Amino acid sequence: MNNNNGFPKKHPLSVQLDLTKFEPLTEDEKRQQDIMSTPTTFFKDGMRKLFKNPLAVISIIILLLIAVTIIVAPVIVPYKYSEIISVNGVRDKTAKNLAPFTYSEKEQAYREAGGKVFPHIFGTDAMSRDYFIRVVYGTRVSLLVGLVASALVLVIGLIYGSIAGYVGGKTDLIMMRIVDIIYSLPDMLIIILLSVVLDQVLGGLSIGILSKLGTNLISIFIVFGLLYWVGEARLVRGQILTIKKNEYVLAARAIGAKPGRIIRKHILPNCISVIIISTALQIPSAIFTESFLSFVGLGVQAPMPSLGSLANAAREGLQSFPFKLVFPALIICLIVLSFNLLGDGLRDAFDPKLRK
Amino acid sequence: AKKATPGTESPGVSPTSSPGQTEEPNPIPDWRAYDELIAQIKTSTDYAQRETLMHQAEDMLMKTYCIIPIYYYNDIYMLKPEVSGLYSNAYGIKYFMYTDAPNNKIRLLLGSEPDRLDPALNSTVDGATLAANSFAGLYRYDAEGNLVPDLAESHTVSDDELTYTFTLKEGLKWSDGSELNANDFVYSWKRAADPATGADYSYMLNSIAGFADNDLQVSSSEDGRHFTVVLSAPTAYFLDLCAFPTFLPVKQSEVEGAPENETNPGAWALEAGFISNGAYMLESWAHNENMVYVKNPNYWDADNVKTERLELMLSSDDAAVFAAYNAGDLDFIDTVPTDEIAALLNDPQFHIVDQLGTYYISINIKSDLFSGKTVEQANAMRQAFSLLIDRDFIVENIAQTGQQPANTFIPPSMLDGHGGEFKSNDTLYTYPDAESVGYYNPFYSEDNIDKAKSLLESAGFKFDQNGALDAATPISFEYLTNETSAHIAIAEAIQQDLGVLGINMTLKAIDFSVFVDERKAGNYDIARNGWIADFNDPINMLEMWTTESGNNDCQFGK
Amino acid sequence: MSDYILEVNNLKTSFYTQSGEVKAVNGVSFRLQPGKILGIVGESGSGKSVTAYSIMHILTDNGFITGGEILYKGKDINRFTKKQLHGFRGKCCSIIFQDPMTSLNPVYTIGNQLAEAILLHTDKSKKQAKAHAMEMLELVGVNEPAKRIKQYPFELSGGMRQRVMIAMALACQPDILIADEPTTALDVTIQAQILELIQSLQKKLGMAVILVTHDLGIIADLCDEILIMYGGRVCERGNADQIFYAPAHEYTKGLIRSIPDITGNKSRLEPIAGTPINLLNMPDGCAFCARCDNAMRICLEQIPEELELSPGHKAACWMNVKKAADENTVFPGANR
Amino acid sequence: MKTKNLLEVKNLKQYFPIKTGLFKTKPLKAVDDVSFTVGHGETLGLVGESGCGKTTVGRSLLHLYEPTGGEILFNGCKVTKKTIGSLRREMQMVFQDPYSSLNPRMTVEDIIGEPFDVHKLYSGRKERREKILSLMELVGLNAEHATRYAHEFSGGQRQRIGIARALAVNPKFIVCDEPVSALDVSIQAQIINMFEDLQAKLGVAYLFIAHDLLVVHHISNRIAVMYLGKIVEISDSDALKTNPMHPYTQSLLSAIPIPDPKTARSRRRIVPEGDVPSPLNVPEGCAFQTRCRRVSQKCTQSCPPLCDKGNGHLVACWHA
Amino acid sequence: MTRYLTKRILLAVLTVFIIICITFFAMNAIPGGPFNSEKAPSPEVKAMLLKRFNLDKPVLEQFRIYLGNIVRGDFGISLKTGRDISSTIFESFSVSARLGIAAVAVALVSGLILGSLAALMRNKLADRIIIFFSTLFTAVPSFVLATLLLLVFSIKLGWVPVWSVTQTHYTLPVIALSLYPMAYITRLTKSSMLDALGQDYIRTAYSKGVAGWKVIFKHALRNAIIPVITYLGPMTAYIITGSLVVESVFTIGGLGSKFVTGITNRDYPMIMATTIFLASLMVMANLVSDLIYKAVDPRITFE
Ligand SMILES: Nc1ncnc2c1ncn2[C@@H]1O[C@H](COP(=O)(O)OP(=O)(O)OP(=O)(O)O)[C@@H](O)[C@H]1O
Ligand SMILES: Nc1ncnc2c1ncn2[C@@H]1O[C@H](COP(=O)(O)OP(=O)(O)OP(=O)(O)O)[C@@H](O)[C@H]1O
Ligand SMILES: [Mg+2]
Ligand SMILES: [Mg+2]
Repeated sequence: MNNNNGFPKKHPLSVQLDLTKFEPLTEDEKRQQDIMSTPTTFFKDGMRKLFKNPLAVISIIILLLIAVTIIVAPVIVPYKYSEIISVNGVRDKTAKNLAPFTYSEKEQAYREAGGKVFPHIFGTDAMSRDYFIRVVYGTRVSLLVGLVASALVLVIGLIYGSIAGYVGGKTDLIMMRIVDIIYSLPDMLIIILLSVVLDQVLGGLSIGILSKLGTNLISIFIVFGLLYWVGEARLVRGQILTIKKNEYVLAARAIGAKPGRIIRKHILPNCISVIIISTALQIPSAIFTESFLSFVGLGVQAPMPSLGSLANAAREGLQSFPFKLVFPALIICLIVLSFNLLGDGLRDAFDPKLRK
Repeated sequence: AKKATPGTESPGVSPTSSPGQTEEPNPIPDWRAYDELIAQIKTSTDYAQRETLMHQAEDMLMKTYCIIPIYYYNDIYMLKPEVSGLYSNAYGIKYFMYTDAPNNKIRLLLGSEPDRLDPALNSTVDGATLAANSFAGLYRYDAEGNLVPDLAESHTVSDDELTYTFTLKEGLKWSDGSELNANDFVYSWKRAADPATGADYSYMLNSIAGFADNDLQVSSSEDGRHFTVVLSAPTAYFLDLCAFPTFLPVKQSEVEGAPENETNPGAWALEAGFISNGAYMLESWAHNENMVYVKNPNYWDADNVKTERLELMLSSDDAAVFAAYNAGDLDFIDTVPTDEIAALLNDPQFHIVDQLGTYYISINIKSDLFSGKTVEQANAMRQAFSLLIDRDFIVENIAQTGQQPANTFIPPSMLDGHGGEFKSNDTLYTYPDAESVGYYNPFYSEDNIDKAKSLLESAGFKFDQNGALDAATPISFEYLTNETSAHIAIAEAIQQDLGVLGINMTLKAIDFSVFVDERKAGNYDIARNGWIADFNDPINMLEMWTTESGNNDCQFGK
Repeated sequence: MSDYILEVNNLKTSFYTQSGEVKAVNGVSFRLQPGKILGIVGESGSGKSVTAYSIMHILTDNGFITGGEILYKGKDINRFTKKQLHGFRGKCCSIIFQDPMTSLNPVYTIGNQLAEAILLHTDKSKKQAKAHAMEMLELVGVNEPAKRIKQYPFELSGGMRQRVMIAMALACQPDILIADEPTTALDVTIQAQILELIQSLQKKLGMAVILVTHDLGIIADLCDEILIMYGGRVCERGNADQIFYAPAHEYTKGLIRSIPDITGNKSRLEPIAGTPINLLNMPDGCAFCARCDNAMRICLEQIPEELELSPGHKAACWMNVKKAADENTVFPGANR
Repeated sequence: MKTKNLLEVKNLKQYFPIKTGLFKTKPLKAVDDVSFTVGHGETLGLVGESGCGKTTVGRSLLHLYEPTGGEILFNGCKVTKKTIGSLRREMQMVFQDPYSSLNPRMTVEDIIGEPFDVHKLYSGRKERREKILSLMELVGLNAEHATRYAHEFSGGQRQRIGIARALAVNPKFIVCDEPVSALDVSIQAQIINMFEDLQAKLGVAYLFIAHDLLVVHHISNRIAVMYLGKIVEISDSDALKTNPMHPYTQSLLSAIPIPDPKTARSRRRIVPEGDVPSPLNVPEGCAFQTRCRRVSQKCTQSCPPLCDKGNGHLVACWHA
Repeated sequence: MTRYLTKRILLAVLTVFIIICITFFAMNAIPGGPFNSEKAPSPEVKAMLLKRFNLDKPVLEQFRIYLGNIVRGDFGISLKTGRDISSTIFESFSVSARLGIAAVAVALVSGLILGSLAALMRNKLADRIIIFFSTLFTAVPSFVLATLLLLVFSIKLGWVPVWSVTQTHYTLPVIALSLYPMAYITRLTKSSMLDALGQDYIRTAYSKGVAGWKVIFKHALRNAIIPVITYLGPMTAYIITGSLVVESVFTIGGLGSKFVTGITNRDYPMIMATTIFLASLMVMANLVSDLIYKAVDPRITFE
C-alpha cells in the first residue's frame, strides 16, 4: 500500500496537545455554533438581489430621474405645453423649429436688450412652442396611461384569473373561451366605438383631470379595461393553477380555511411577484398602445401631447429636425427599457423558481 | 352642448316676426332671402346682374360671420429639375402628357391607392389627375390654365345660351383602336347623371336640362361627329365642366361588359387593362404599391406625348414619400411633410400653385353659445372670434406654403363669368374693406383685440381688469376637427388666439367619418372646414349655403 | 502504475452563490479498486453527490473544484482537455442519478437516448447501436425491448426508467459506475430489484462501483468499503463490520443509534439532536461539533484528522484522540 | 359520548375520473372498498407502494376529496360535507412534503396561528401569541423562530411546524401522511419520538402513513398494508412483522434494506417480479396476481376478500 | 386525433361566430357611414347606395343577409373601391404572408441563437449586451424603428431604394417586422433555456459524454423551444397579417392597412371580412401551434 499518496502525511498527534482543550463543552457553548443566518424576509432578500443587478439599478435611477423631472420641470420652466412663445407679450412667429438651446431672432434681440429668456432645452416645435415642456407633459401623459392602464389590467385580470383558476372545471372553460374571443376582437373598432359612445356619456360630466385629458384618454383606459386584461387573466390563472397544487393550499383547507381566505392568504401572496413583474411590463405595453393609437389618430386629445403623438408628429420633419423625433423616442425607449430591465431584475430577484 | 336651441325648429321665422316670444331673443337670422337670391342667380342670364346678385349673397353670408375664412388653399408639388412641361390647374389636377423627362419616364406620387378609376365615380383629387391623364374629354386645361379643345374641335352656343353643340375631332379612337364618337358622350353623361350609377359628383350635371327627371337632354348627330347639350339655365362655366372628370367619356361596351356592372357600376375599371381614351392607359396596378401607365398610341394627340411611362408610388406616408424623392426614387411628389416645408420654400424644385378653395372654420348658427343673444349680438360675437385669429401665424407656422390669409369665402382668381375676377373692387361692387379687397383686413394687428373686446361687450360680455372675460360671462365651447395633425395644429393656434381674451375653447378631434356626420348634422359649436371649388364660378361656393343644401354645415335656415 | 482505478486526493469543491461560497466538499480522499463497491453514506447535504459530480466534472456552472486531484488510472482528470473529458464520461466512468423521473430527456425516445451514448463512444452504425441498445435493455431486465425503445420516458414506470438509466450507464462498459442514490425515489420492492441488478451486473462486468446513499441498510448489504461523510468531509471509513459494529466517530454512532430497532424492540429511538449544519457558516473545528454529545473545546477550534484505528478503519474524531490519551496509549510526540 | 372506535371507515371508495376521450371518462380507482378502524389513542400504520392510494385514503378521511362511496364515522358522527366544518377541529393532517406544505410567504407564527384565526380560538392578540408560543415549545421550536419564514428552516424543523399547525386545534386524530419520508434518518428519529411523546401527552390517535416498514412498525399498534387501492393485510404490528401472510407483505418485509451487515448477509430476499400495473388497468381478480409467485387460477378470476385469520389478523389472499 | 381536431375546429367556428356577431353590431353602432365625404353626395345618390348595399334595412336584417352571404362564400365588395373583398384580402394577404413568414423565420432563427447564447453566457458581458439590445428593440415604437431604418439605409447609405416599381425590396420591412419578435424570442429562449439547462437530463447528457454544443442543441434547445412555440403561434398569425406601420412606411400593399382603412372608411364588408380572416387565422395559428407543440413534446396528449 502506498500510504504517502494523498493521505495525511503527518501524524495527527505529532503536534503538541493541550489537554485542557479536551474538556467537554457546555450546552451554551455548543449552541453558539448552531447559529442560524440572520433572519431575512423574502422581501429584503429579494431587494438585496435586486440592488446587486446593475441593469436594474440603472433602470431605477433612470425612472427616478424621469419622475423627478416631470414633477419639477413644469414648476421651473416658465412655458406652458400649449403656449406659443411670445416675447414681450407679442407672439413670436420666428421662434418655430428652433434647435435645442438656441434663441429666435426676437428673443436674441430681447436678450441683448437685457431681457431674460429661459433656454429652449429641446428647442421648439413648428408652432413655436417650447419642446422640452411638451416632452415633459408627454411623458406625464404616457406614464399616466401606462400606470393607470396597467393598474386596470392588473385588477381586472387578477379577479377574473383568480376566479377561473380557483374554481376550475366548466367555469374555467367558459371563462377562458371568453378570453379567447376578446383576444381576437378588433380593438381599433372598439376604441372608435368607445371614444364616440363615451363622448356622449361623459360629454356632460367634467371629472377634474380626466376631462382635461379628453375622452380619448378615458376610452384608452376603458379599452385596456375591456380588452387588454386578457393576457393578465391568463397569466394569473396559470399561476393559480400551479400554486393550487401546492400542499400548503390543501393544508389550509384541512384546517378549515374558506376559499376566500385561501386565495387571499395563500395563493395571491405566492404569485404576486410574478404578477407585479408582468404589471411592470404592462406599463411599456400601454405606452406603446397609446403611441400606436396616436399613429392612427386615436391618441390623447390635443393640445395635450403624449410621447407617442410627439414622436409621430416629429416624423413630419424628420429630415430637417431629427432631434424632434429623437427626444420623445429616446424617452419612450428609456421608460420602456427601464421598466423591462427592472421587470427582469425583479423576476430574477423574486421568482421562486430561480431561488436557491 | 350640441343640441339645437328649443323653439327654433320652424325655419325662417325671423326673431322680429315672432310676436309671441319677446323676452327671449333669437340669434338665428331668417335665411329665406338667401335661398331666393341663389335661385335668382341660377336663372339669371345677365352676367353683370348675376355678379351683383352673387356679391349680395356673399354679403349676406359673410355678415353672419358663421364662416370665418382662414386662408386660401394653394397646392404644392416638388419636381426634379430634369423634368419639364408639367403643369397643374386650379383644381389641383396635374397634366403629365406634355412633359419632357429623362428616359421618357416619370416616377410620381399622387397619394395612396386611388379609390376609383372610373372617371364618373371618382371624387378625389388624385383620382381626378389619373382620370385627366388617361381619359380625354371635350375640353382640357392647358399650361396657362386656359380651356382648350381636347376631343372637341369646336363648339357653338345658341343665343339663349342654353344649347351647346360640340363638333368632335375626326378619327377619334378608344385605346383599343375602336371608334369613339358623340354617342359615347351621350352614354357617358347620361350614365354619370343616373343616380343608379351612384356618382358622388352627379350633381355637377344638374345644369343640364332633364337632370331632375333622369332624362338628360344630350344627343348626338347621325354621323357621330356632333354632340348637343341642352341646359336648363345659362351656365357661364359650362366649358369648365366639360373638362371635369365626371364629364369624361367611358366606353359603353367596356362598362357594361363587366359582369357585375348592375350591382357594382365601376366594376370595369377595378384592375389594370381597361379601355380608356386619354394620353395614357393603365398597364399594371399592384394595389397599395404602385401603378404603371403607358402611352396610349391611339390618343389623338399621341404624337405630342413624349413621356412614355408614368410610374406611380402609392403611399400616404409623407415621411416615406419625401424620403423616396430625396433618394432619387421619385421625380414628382405632390405632398411633403409639413415640417420640411420651411426648408424647401426657396428650393427651385418646390412649386406652389394657386388653388380655388378656402380653408375656413364654420360656426354652427344654432350653437348654444349664442342662445339668449340677438342676431346682431351673435354676429358680433362671431366677428370678434374672427378678429382674434392670427391668420398670418397659421399660414406661416402651420400651413407654411405661403397661402394668402383669407378675408372672404370666395377665393381670388375665381372668375365672375363675364371676363373678370370676382374678388375685386370694380364698378359693380366694392368690398367693405376696399383696401384689402374683402370684408376685413386679413392681417392680424394688436388693435384687433380691442375691437373684438368692444364687439363682445356689445354682445353683453363683461371683462375684468386684466382684459380677460369676466367669470360671470364666460365663453366656452368646443372646436371640432378630425384627426389630422395639420387640422389639429390650426385648432391649437386658434385656441391660443381666442385665449387672449379668456375665451375657453376646447379641442375635440375625432375620426373623420364621425366628424363629417357630426358637422353635417350640426352637432358642434365650431368646426374646421374647407372647400375646393368644383368649377370656376362663385355660385359653386354660394349655393352650398342654401337651406336645403347638403353642405350647409352652418345650419343656415334649418 | 497503481492498482487503483480511481484515486481521489483531498478533493475540494465549492459553489459560488449570491449568499457566499458554499464549501460543499472540503478535502475528501479515497481510492477505488476495480471490482469493488465503495459506499458513501452521509446525511443529506453532506457533499456525497457533489463528490460524485466532481469526479465526472459535471458540476453546475457555479461549482468549481478548488483543490485536490482525481486520478483515473493514474491520470489527473482535472487536467483533461474537453475532448478527453467527453471521452472519459460515459466510456470510462458513468453515473446513475437519484431521480429517474427527471434524469431522462422527456422529448426523446428511450432508444434514441440509449443509442446516443453508444454512438458517441463506439464506431457502431446506427443500426448496430440500436441492436446494442436492445441488448442492454434485455440485460437490465426490461421485457420487450423492441417496443420499449420506441417509447418516451413518461410512458414508463419509475423502476423501468431507472433500469433504462442503468442500461444507458452500462452501454459502453465503463470501468467505474457511480450510482448516486439510485433507489431513493423508488419503492422498497422496486429498490430491491434495482440493487440486486446493480450487484449482479457489477459481478458480471467486473467494474468498480461507487454507491452513494444515505440509507445505511443498503450500505450494509452491498459495500466492500464504506465512507461516512459529514459536512463535506469524510468522518469515518472502513468495511461494513467495522462501521456497524465498531463505529468510531460520534456521528456514525448517532446515525446507527437512530435507526429503529430491526429486531422489533420498540424501545425509544435515540436521535441525533440538533439540525444539520449550514455550509455557509462552517465552524472552524469539527463540523459535527454542535450536535455532538461529547463535544470538547478542541472540537470547536481544530479540525480532527483521520486516525487509523485498525487496518482499513479510520475515523476523524477528537474522541479517539482523547480515548487514546486516556488509555495512555503511546503516541509519539504526545506531550502531556 | 365515547364510541368503541374513534374512527370507523366502511367500504371507502375514491375514484378519480380520468378523461380518455372527448366525452368519455374512466374511473381511476385510487381507493377501492377499504374498511378499517382506529381506536382512541391508537396508531394505525398504513404501508404500501407509491401510488397505491395511501395519501388518498388519508385525504378522504378529512373530506379533502368527496368520497365516491362508503362511510366514515368519527366518534359516531358521519363525516360529510356538512359536519366536516366542525370536525376539522377534531381531525387534522400532517403532510408528506415539509417543503411544499408550508406557505413560503408566511412566518412560522402565522402558519401555526392560522387554525386559531380560522376557528377564532382566541380573544386577543396576546392570547394568540401565547398559544402559538406554547405550541412551538411543545414541538421543540424556539420562541425566536416565530418571526422567521419557513424557507429558513431545515426539513426536520419544518415538519415540526407542520405538526404544531395540526395540533393547534387540539385534535383527537391526526393523519400523518408520510411525515418522515423526506427526512434524514438522523432527523427522522427526532420526529418519531415527538409523535410518540405527543401521543403519550395528549392521547391523540394517528393514522400513520409511510412506506418504510421499519418506521411504521416502530410507531404503530396495528398496521394495514395496501396494494393498488385495496387493503391486503391488516394486523397487530408485531404479528405482521413476525408472521406476514400476504405474499405482498412478505416481499415487502424481505425487501427492506437492513442496516446490519450480518443479518443482511444471511437473509434471503423475496423480490417480486415485474412492475406494478397501472391503476387504470387493474387486472380482474387479485390485484397482486401479476407479481405474485403463488398465483393460481382462482387469483385471476375473483378478488379475495379480507378474511380474519384469528386475533384480528385480516388477510386478502386465497392462499393465506 | 381526428376527434380532437373536430372538437377544436368546432370550437374555433363557434369562437369566430361570436366574434362576427360582436364585430358586426359594434361596427353598426359606430356613428359615421361609408359614404361620408367632405362634399355631400346628393340625397338621391346616397339613398341609392344605401339601398344597393342593404344598409337601409334594420341591422338585424342586415346581419341575417350578411350571414347568408358569407355562408355562400360571398364577402361582398368594398363600399369604397368596389373591388371584390375576397380577392383584395387574398392579394394583400399573400403579400403580407410572404413578408411575415420571412420575418418570422428571421426572428425565430436569430432569436433562438441569441437567446441560447445569452443563456450560456449567463451574467457575462455577451449576455448583458444581448439582453440590453433585445430589450431596446422591444422598446422602440415600430414607426420610429421603421422610419429610422428608412432614413439610415435608404437615404443616408442609399443601399436600398425607398420605392421602386420593378422590384419590391423586402429587406428593410422584414427587419422592421422581425426585430420585435426576435427580441421577444431571444428573451423567451433565454429564460426557458436557463430552465432547461438546470434540468437533470442535461446532467445526464453530459455524463454520457455528449459534447457541450450538442447537449445544448440536441437536449436543451428542444425542451427550451416549447414555450417559444406557444408564443410563436399567435405571433406568426399577428405578423403575417401585416403591420399598418411597416406597410405604410415601406409602401407595401399588405393586409395590415386594410383593416385600419376599412374602419376609417366605414367600409363595412371590409371590416367584417378582415375581422373574420384575422380571427380565423388566430384560431388556426393556435391550433397549429398546439399540433407543433405535440410534435416537439411527446408528453402532450390531446385530451
Ligand atoms: N449548484 C449548487 N449551488 C450551490 N450549492 C450547491 C449546489 N449543489 C449542491 N450544493 C450544496 O452543496 C452541499 C452538498 O450537496 P450534495 O448534493 O452533495 O449533498 P448530498 O450529500 O448528495 O445530499 P442528498 O442526500 O440530499 O443528495 C449542499 O449543502 C448543497 O446545498
Ligand atoms: N386528484 C387526483 N386525480 C386523479 N388521480 C389521482 C388524484 N390523486 C391521486 N390520484 C391517483 O390515485 C392513485 C393513488 O394515489 P395516492 O397519492 O393516494 O398514492 P400514495 O399511496 O399516497 O403514493 P405515494 O407513496 O407516492 O404518496 C395514484 O395512481 C394517483 O395517480
Ligand atoms: Mg445527493
Ligand atoms: Mg402519498
